[in-house]
Amino acid sequence: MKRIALAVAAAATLAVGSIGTAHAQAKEQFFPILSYRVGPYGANGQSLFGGMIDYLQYVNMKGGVNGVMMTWEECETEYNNAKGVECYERLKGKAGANSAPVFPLSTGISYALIDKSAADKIPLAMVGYGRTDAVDGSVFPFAFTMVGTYQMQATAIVKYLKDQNKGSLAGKKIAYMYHDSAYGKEPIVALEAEARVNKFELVQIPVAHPGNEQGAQWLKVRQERPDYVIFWGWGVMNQTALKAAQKVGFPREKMIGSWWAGSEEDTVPAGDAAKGYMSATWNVAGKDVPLVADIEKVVYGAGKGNLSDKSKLGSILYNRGVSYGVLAVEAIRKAQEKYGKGKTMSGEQIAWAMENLDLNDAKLKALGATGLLPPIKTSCEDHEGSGKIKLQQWDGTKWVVKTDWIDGNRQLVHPLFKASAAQFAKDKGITPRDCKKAM
Amino acid sequence: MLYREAGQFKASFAEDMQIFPIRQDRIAIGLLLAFAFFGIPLFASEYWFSAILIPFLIFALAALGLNILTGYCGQLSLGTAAFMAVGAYAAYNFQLRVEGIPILVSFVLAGFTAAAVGVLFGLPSLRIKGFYLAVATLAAQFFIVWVLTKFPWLSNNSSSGVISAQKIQILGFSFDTPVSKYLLVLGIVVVMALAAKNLARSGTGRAWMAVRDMDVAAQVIGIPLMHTKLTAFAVSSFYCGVAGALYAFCYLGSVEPDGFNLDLSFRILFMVIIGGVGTVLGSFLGAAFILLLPIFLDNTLLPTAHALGLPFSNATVSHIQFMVFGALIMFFLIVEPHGLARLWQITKEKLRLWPFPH
Amino acid sequence: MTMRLNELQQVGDAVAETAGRKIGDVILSLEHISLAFGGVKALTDISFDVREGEIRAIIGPNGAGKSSMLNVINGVYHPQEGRIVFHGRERRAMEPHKAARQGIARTFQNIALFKGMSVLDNLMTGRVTKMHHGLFAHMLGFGPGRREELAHRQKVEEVIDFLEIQHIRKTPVGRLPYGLQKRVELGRALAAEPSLLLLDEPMAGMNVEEKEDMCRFILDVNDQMGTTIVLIEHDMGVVMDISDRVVVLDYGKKIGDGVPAEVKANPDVIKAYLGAGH
Amino acid sequence: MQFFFEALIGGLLSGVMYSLVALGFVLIYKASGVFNFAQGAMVFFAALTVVGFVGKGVPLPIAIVLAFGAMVLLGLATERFVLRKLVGQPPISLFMATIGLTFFIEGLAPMLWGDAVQPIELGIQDEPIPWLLERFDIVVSRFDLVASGIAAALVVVLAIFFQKTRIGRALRAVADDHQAALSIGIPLERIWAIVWAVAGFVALVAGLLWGSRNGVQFALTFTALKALPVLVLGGFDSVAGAIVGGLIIGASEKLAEIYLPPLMQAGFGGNFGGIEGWFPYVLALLFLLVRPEGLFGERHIDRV
Repeated sequence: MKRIALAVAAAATLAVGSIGTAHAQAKEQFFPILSYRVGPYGANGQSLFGGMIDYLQYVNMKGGVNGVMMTWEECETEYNNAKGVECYERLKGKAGANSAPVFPLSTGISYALIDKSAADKIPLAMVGYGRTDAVDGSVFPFAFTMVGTYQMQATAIVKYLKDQNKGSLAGKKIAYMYHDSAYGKEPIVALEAEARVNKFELVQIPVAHPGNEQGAQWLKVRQERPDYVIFWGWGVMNQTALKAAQKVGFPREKMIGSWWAGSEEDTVPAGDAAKGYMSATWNVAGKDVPLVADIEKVVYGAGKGNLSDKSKLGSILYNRGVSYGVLAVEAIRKAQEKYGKGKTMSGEQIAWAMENLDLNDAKLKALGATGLLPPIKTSCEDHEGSGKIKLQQWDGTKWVVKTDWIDGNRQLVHPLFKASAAQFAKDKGITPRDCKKAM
Repeated sequence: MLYREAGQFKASFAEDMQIFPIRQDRIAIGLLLAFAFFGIPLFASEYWFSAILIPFLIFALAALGLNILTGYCGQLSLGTAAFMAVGAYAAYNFQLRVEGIPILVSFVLAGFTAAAVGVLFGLPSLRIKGFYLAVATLAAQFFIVWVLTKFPWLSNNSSSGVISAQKIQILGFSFDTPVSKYLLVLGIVVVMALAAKNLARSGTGRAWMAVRDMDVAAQVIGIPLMHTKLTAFAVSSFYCGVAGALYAFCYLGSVEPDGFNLDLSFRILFMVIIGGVGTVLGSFLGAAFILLLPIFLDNTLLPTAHALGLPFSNATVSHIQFMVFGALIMFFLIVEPHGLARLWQITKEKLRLWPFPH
Repeated sequence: MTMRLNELQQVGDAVAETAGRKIGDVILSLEHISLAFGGVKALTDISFDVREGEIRAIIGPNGAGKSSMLNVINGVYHPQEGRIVFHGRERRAMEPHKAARQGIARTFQNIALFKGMSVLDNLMTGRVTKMHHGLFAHMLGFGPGRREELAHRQKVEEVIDFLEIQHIRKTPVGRLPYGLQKRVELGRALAAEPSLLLLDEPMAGMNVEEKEDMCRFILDVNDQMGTTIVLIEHDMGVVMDISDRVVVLDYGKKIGDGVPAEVKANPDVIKAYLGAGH
Repeated sequence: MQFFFEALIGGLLSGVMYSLVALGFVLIYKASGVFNFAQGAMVFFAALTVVGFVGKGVPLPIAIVLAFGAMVLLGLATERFVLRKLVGQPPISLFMATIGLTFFIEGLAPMLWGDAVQPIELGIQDEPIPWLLERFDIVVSRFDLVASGIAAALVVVLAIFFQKTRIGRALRAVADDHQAALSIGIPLERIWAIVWAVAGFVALVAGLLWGSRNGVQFALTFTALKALPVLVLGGFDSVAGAIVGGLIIGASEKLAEIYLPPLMQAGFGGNFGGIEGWFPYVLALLFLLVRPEGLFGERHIDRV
């Protein structure tokens, strides 16, 4: 038995030793994919990464980006920060200098990778999560909080509620129920500011991780009797909340979730309790998005699909995964336009492209991605590039889009980012870039 | 024939009581240290430093901390990660709030802060034992993480509750490359491991082990239970606290309270069980094993499965990882409760006799 | 360092000089001790004393309360009533480790060695009441903490020599046969250089040869070191041979006290033993 | 006041759900002295197996029977390959072994049945009972009531099983003294196998109820963490303790979550919600200091 142990140890050393060698070859763009497919959030990961990888496969089957093929390798993080860092370091070694953007897909891992990715000059794409003050590109040249931040999302939801109430929320009571972590805490500043401006009362109700028991929180809702509940849940917390809302008889129509609390994974397990529940999103569900339909035809038609459970195709999170793929590939395409078509791009070149991305409606339409992403135009000052959401409602069987794009409150939110980024720069001794000189 | 203690006669008790009584061991340790300090930096890649060596040393330190409490003193704790969190946040706040405080002093103070908290949560150990105590340490795990989440002052009012560790500078030299961070961590860990080894073979260590093996008898021969258990809690938490500070400053760079969750506590417990309960060496072996096993499985299972044409996905690999971890824990508890360290010792004993087995 | 060793040597010599069978004054007296566990009475109104330098035996049938008596003496159990006077100081409730510091050492009926540690470490643990350096001195691995350790090693080696267990010094006690474990346990108690030694059935489960060895050690300890011994033993022959005075307990009550001959002739004692099937 | 009662009732009812999980721990502890940390993972495994079979087109009742079979197999395997080999080891080793078992099951279950979050429909709506709502403005969920009913029935069945059947009496004998039980000819191994099967059944019931409440998913394993303070409070070896402990924990944590944060806010400022995560543990800890053996547990005196 001792021999076995020694043999295992020796083999482990060999196996570990073999990695860390440069992998990128000509005409290939390597995606380090930090995925989570097991553990408490594994179900969400299956759809998200399925969508992202299917899109990369789709691009390859269509001839790549000007002939450059997308390659990728997954590393399971289990949504754990330390494992995320190990995965990043491991895959970074394989990517060499030619890494496609890294999507850390967890706020915790994002934070842990901010410094590292900047040092490695690998763009960090935190799309719909992550360190929100990275919107300020002068301090965070390699971190991209793209499409939307939690603060913008929260203010957009407030705007929607305001519109529902003929333009005034004065005297209303809004409960903010949130996962008690960085994810749930970020929007508080923005919501508090909105409450002051719009004169509504904000009641904060934190839910301790993992959130599989919310009796007390919903009793509190019953006690406070708010007009609306803005809901920032994740994983099991979402289904539990829907069931608990039903239990205390809170109307689901007045409960609005964040974009991480609005997928089939959240509503289906809650059964009837989910009917009428609203949530924010930046991508629609369904296979009627031309691109998704085409992926099903091309990729799954050839038996190269990534999903083990094909019924997830066209789900909210699957389509969101596709939108990640679109963002990354379009950044690579943009970089090639500037630095040479048909070449493998470096992390730095892709970072430039991500900072100068311009995906307008026409472009999205050409890609067949209408509805998958809001129009995005990024710059050095604004890595977010959009900050728009749509609201959708669960009709008992599927998500139905209820609104057009709603803008977040940029005037309110972006100065907060600026201040926070400046503080970060001061703490870390970073001299911010001059965005006027950055192209 | 090389590993032979024959002919090494001990002329005094002092010689018999050295930290490594066998000459070959002393040489081996010396060589290993020299290699770690001078050899590894010459050829290891960044991946090795950032993803393997630094976390290995930090986890080994935390495992050592837990081993002092659980392995030496027999008090099972499931709250290791929380004490690491105390260390991480304490070091951050000392750096932030005390003007010009040297980083190493911050680390030491972080250790003391963790020790104080450890003693507080160790108080119940005076009345309760075994898994009752284990459940009690879960109180520490959940309560401490909650406090760190709820008092914004502790994370300098950061809106997300995440703290970003300050830069490390010692005597004007910046530790910002992986190699330099590795050397810093290595230095601290070596010093603390030697101190732990010294403790283990001194009166303090004997008192811990006496309490572990039979607490009533220990008391009867004059070992004060309260003092001994609380010392174990303090020293253990000190080690975990420093490990937590290093975890934040030299490994992840930024941490949030949720990162120090029960899973991390379990991981460290597994390192102790697999490495060897009640040995300093075991903490290192266990940390290496727990850290390398998933990487090893990642790198071997998928290619093997593909070669055999099995429908393996990454998820399957992770599921298998869970199962292998679980199975190994049970395996070690059944077959070799003293873990890898004991296997190593058996190997050494065999080596002493080699090539004449009898 | 050398000086310290010399000092120790001198102490040892002094002990040897005062040795010799000389029974002194009362050093321990127990007065009206009663002990109960949640309504069940273990000891009822027991009084007796122990004189310096004597071997005092406690006998009685199973369940008579003998071990409880020892546990009361060294503070493991706290009697509800009665007083204990040791070396002129009265106490009622005391933590066992403080009793140890006053010079009371003991062995247990079911061996209570530290199984995970070597013989040497078990004996070194016995020195705990005599060692004064703390955590920080221990951490260093050199300096005063280490010097203290060496001095005490010297003392422990004397005990090892005395008990003739040199060959098993580094063996983990869990691997030793029963008889040797008993001997090591005696060694651990001796290492504390106690003024009062409590032995709970030191010869239980031993064969004749081992018993003889153990008797010899007990007598030597008493004789050469002048240690006062309180002893529980089932083997009547041994008890009558080696003890100076005997206390007899039955159902938690004292039924006899005196020199062996007296006790043997005590009708209550005879009844208790015959009744218990002996 | 009406609100206080509502909170209290809500707390007591969710406490019943904790008791259900705690019951599994107690059974195994009583009969074998093993503190089975894997009970939460067993809940997960049981529920996932049910939905797994349902997903393959098996009708729910049959799926439940099949899942019960799987739980028995799992229990037997655990007993045969793990616990039997650890007989005589210190209890803490056995405890750590069950932590290993937890990880094993957490890998095995999704590997067999997939990671997806899935609903179980038992056909009981988790909605307020209209009559109570209209009459007293008190929200009491129908589902919670049914769940408590099931839990109560389960306890009664277990009590009868323990008191009246031959196997039950043998079980109690084993719990009292392993050696003695062996010496009068009770086959320990068979008894343990039965206990694991019964604990598996309890896990299955808990899994069905929790699963239909929150969806069947990995987070079901966390139910174990809710059950631990219940055990500490009630005593590891008392069925009654598991029930009463569950009720106390359930009610007190809800009341604490509602009434404590405003007080703390007044004291320190800031937002102090989310104390539910640790409150049961701290409560249990404080309780331990006063009564280390739990409410109904047996007191052990150290013998020297």
